[in-house]
Amino acid sequence: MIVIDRVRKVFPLAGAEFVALGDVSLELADNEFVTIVGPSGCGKTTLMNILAGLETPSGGRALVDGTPVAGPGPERGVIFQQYALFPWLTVRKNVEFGLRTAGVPAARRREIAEHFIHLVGLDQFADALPKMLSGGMKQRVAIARAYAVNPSILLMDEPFGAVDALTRVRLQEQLLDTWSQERRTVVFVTHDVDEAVFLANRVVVMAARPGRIVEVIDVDLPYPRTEDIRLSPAFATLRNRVWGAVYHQETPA
Amino acid sequence: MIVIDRVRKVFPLAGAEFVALGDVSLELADNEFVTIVGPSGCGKTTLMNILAGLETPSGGRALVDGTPVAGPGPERGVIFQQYALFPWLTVRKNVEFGLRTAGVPAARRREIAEHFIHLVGLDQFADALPKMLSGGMKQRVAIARAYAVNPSILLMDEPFGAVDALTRVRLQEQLLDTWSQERRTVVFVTHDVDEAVFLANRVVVMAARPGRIVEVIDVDLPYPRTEDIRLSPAFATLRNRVWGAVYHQETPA
Amino acid sequence: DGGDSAGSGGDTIKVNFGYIADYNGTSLLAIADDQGIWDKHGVDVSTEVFTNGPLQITALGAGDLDFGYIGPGAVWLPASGKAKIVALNSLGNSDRVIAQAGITSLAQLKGKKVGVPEGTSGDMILTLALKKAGLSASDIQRVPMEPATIVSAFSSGQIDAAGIWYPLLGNIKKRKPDLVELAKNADFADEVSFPTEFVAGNDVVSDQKDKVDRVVAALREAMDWRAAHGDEAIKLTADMLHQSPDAVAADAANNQMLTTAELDEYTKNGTIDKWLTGMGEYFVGAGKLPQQVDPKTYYLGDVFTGAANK
Amino acid sequence: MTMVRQQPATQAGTPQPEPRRRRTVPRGVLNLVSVLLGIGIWWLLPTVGFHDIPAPPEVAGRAWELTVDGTLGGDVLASLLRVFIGFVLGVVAAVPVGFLMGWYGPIRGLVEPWVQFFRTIPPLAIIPLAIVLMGIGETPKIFVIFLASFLACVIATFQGVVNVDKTLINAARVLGAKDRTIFARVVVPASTPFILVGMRVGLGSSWATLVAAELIAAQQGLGYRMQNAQLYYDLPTIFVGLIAIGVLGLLMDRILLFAERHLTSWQERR
Amino acid sequence: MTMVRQQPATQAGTPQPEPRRRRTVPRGVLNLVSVLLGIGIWWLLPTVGFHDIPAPPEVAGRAWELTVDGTLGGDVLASLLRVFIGFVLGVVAAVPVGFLMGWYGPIRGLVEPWVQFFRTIPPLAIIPLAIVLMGIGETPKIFVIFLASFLACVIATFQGVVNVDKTLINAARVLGAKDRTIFARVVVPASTPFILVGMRVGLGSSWATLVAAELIAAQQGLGYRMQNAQLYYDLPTIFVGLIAIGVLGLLMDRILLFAERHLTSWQERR
Ligand SMILES: Nc1ncnc2c1ncn2[C@@H]1O[C@H](COP(=O)(O)OP(=O)(O)OP(=O)(O)O)[C@@H](O)[C@H]1O
Ligand SMILES: Nc1ncnc2c1ncn2[C@@H]1O[C@H](COP(=O)(O)OP(=O)(O)OP(=O)(O)O)[C@@H](O)[C@H]1O
Ligand SMILES: [Mg+2]
Ligand SMILES: [Mg+2]
Repeated sequence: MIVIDRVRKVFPLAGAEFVALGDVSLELADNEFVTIVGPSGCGKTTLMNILAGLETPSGGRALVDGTPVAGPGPERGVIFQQYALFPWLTVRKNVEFGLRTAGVPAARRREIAEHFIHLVGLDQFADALPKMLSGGMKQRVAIARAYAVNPSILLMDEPFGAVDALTRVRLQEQLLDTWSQERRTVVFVTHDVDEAVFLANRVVVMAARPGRIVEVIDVDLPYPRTEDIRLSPAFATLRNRVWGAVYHQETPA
Repeated sequence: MIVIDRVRKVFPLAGAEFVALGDVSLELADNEFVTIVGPSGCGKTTLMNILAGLETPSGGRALVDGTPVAGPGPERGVIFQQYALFPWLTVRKNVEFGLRTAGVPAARRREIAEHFIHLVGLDQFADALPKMLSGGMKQRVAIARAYAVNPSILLMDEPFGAVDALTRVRLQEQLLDTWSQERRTVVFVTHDVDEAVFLANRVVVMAARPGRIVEVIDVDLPYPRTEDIRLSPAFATLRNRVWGAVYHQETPA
Repeated sequence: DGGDSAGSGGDTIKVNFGYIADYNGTSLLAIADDQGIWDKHGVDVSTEVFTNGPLQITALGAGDLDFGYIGPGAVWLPASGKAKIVALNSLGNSDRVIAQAGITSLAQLKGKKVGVPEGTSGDMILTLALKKAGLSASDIQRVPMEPATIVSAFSSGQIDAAGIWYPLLGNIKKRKPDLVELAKNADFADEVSFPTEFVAGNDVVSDQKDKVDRVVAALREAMDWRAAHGDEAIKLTADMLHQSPDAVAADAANNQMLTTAELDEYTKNGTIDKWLTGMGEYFVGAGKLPQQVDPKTYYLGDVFTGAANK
Repeated sequence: MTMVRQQPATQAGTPQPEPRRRRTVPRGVLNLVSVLLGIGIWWLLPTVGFHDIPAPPEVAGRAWELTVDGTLGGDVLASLLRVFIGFVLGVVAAVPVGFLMGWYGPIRGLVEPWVQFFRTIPPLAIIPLAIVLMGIGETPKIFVIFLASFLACVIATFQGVVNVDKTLINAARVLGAKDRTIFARVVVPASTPFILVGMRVGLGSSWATLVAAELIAAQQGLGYRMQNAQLYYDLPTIFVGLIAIGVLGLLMDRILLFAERHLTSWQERR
Repeated sequence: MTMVRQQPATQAGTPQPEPRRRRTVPRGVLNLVSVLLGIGIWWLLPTVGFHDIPAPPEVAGRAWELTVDGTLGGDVLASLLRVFIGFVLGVVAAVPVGFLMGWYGPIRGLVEPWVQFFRTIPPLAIIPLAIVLMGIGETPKIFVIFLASFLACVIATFQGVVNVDKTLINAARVLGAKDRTIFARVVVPASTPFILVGMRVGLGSSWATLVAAELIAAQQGLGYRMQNAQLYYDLPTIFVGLIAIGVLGLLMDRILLFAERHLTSWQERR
């Protein structure tokens, strides 16, 4: 269980203070799949970083299973908005990185890495360096790397932003598959309202200036989510509700 | 007029050769708006780089107005897939960079920069450094920077990929607005099929392994493109045609 | 560590001996080694080459060397108690005050740029020469320089005069054959001599008398051999230094090698004390010694002459 | 052990962390502690067998004498001037040369062997040549110091230029920038961290070369004073010189760091 | 002027360019040209007034003599060994120390003043102290060289650590890496370019310090040979020494560069 309790985050900006997050509160049950949508700059990444333990709140606190987040840990996997691959390691070694720190023996490591590299469709590039990959391919390596350590909480910051629509659909389905098989908590940031609804138990809608949660929308569609569900009227209704919540805010700037 | 004449691009990969582009040919009339769609890793960025003069083809040639591309130039503006902001310059200075190299006087420079910073909704962050911006905000700075030099050819590599849906729509409309007023040639890579159809005169559909053009689809919808057009059956037809062209290829991997 | 592995009697004693790679500093060591003199006196000498005296004094103090060799410029170090002189070796005759052509007397050095390798015998002879000409140190522009630097500076006309010595002076002469020698060691024979000497560490002298005796005896024997075999001594030294015999011969020609007979005589009749006192005076004047020191406290004349019977 | 690094942040250039410093002791205090510790050890040395080493009070006394009679002030001024001029000239020359080497292959091919060659040559060996070429005034002294700082800095700058993110250079080029602009407005800022390494190392070398430089006919200066003192085995004066050089070097280094912090505030640093 | 840099590429880490080299002359040839040019200038020097400088044939002759009688070989071996050991020890010590300084604030606070202080102290001044502390064997010689390479390298490593992209460190931390792993598997590879600068500069300093190191009762070695030759103003031998040092330094630098190219092939370099 994740508890976000009146979390504030203030950055100094041009001499003044910029409130990136103003008293955000949210509770996530174990094994929930929550998506976060909101306009650019509303604090989504900041919130993810606080949950990951990479940033400390200026006020309030974030608790995971009752203990305050004090730093990052392998039980909370993170997919960064900008991939953060290790440029000196091949795709395979990147994916194996977390397994090595966890002390997984070499043979097993390789096996796991193969599996996830295949999952994201990069078999042919297993021994390529990041500099040889396209934008979308890099993003997929980052996904495989985070999946490989099998974290119980997965924090994903626009993970499918740079891949094409078909790959995206495939990745969505894979993610839901694994999630339903080995239950874990997923927090998933996206700009795509359809994606947000399609994946989530709940959609968290944020707004900017100050960064805050304006609405939390329950998605009571059944799993597994199929193409049929995507085309259903219930989906359309939810989709429109989320859209409305995001974009019929007073627009900033 | 841009002529891409049997352009090939081969990279060494794991001892063998990887054909990123295999004999791609295409002609773009002046003032055309062409969008490129295709699966991740099919060579879109590589093609853009060749047009920009940042990469040389392994075979064939790229001509702009009859002369082979020999290097980059300010008449061909580029928005990079990964932004490439100068981290030591503020948003304003980033936007002014191209104007300075063009020798625009300071006052005029500032005026132009203000205008484009406003256009992408970053007024409040004009004096912020890139490290203080969110992913979507950085992408918008890159857009403003490319617009500011007013290039006659604009090469945009997934320029709206990191911004939220509403901002995206606004940016699309702005882009079409300026394009119709001051005509220029635009080459625009996107993963979003809707976006590809909504913006383009022609949609170029690429496929991977080897990177190639599989279809070029004319979009004979009138400009200005409005929300009505987006909802029209003609749009839906085109959209489905593009989707089909992209995704009913034999899928790689 | 110092060679305190010494037994007495027939055991061989290990000795660490520092030297400088010129004829003065090397010849005796080369001879003793070649002629088996070390072995004869039951010492196993390993030689360590140094480029100057003060570093050897440091090493003596640290116990890394037992003996060393110093030139006249460093005599103030034993005088101030850092080491003991166990034997004199030669009298330097190679120092000169030189000037560019056109300068004909010491008095004309007034206001001129004069290169000085500070703390060396070149410095000494210049100081003495100036004193003789009635000039003070501030009457000239003293330009402190490394010895080798003086060669290039003088040759290229950057300085007007210098206190310098052979063999370096030989190199200058090749380029400036018309240079003038304004003063030489012999000019000050009755005031100051320029002896080179062998020194021993204070601890060695106080704790390992046997070692000192053997080494001094060996040096004496080598001195006698050197006196008797001038050319061969030069050849042996040249071999040890990997130098051409010509260069070493030129070096040797500018120095007066002392014999044991002379040294015993000079020790007895006080000549050596007089030399050392003269130098002490100079050093006091130059500010290196706070006050005059009695040579008896640092020159072990008894040990030197006493070793004759061993 | 308190970790400063704990203050974590986020992706390449997204939010900047508010420091989560659990730092209990400020840096300055630690520096002071460290210096005091060092003096303590020094004080102990003579008592544990290193009788040659003068104790701090003796050195302080000598420093006082030298200060009162004006020698130290003159020496400091003379040396500081030489090092400053030589160092600054070295840096100013190294940055463009390093850039040219990193940028234009032929220049690199022509210049690099010589830079590498001269780097390995001890300043002492250059002095006779410097005297022949430049006389015995200030020029050769400053030249030797210049060389030391230049050679350290040029390699660092070169490496910095080679390591500049190509993306940024491409971004500048598509915005119409030509080589000169790219140099001044992209390469120099982007390689500041490298240039700074070069400057810091070069500053050290400059001071370390001072003694050699002042072998060239110096009338005053800390290096000259130390050398002179060495002849006289005057260890307290040598220590005064060493400490003066150390302190001056440290001060200049702090100024460099201060300047750097302002020049590279755009970086996300730890 | 042909520009090697012309070979442009693309975004941070996307396609790697196939070089668009209009390079007509390969690097090696340019190096050779440059060296020949240098020798030519050297040959001219004695004829335009620098009569002191021995001409190349004279130096070559001396080099031949020294080679034949085995002196040069022995000297080269002795010096190479000293420099190699001192240099390697210096680098090996500098990398972890630089890391600790960059990573743990308190260590930085404690160590930095001393690193800076010792950097400014000329090796010549350290020698008496080294003799007192370590005698006159190989230890003090290697120590002086060690110090030179350590001090250059530690600053570079430190700066490298401070400049490592925070994103990568964060990525490692969320993958469960602790400080030790982060050091070995993120910080070291990421700061390789900086460490390399330190190593190259340190290598130069090591050789440049050799002459000073071999003041300490060396029986052979290039620095010793040069010093000795100075007593007789034997310039050909001095030049043989200088050139030998220069060439050895250059060779070691090439080896370094070669190693580096393999270690940092992951980088997009220009
Ligand atoms: N170091 C900083 N200094 C000042 N402002 C900052 C800093 N870091 C982040 N911000 C601000 O905090 C706000 C939230 O940033 P964040 O990255 O969380 O946005 P986001 O919701 O992830 O946006 P996007 O969808 O564009 O990625 C932004 O307005 C950003 O400018
Ligand atoms: N330096 C390189 N070495 C080997 N292969 C490379 C290199 N650079 C690019 N490639 C390959 O070329 C192909 C095309 O890359 P490109 O970046 O053009 O793809 P893209 O269409 O832009 O993909 P995306 O939509 O993911 O950005 C990819 O498969 C990539 O792996
Ligand atoms: Mg974000
Ligand atoms: Mg791409």
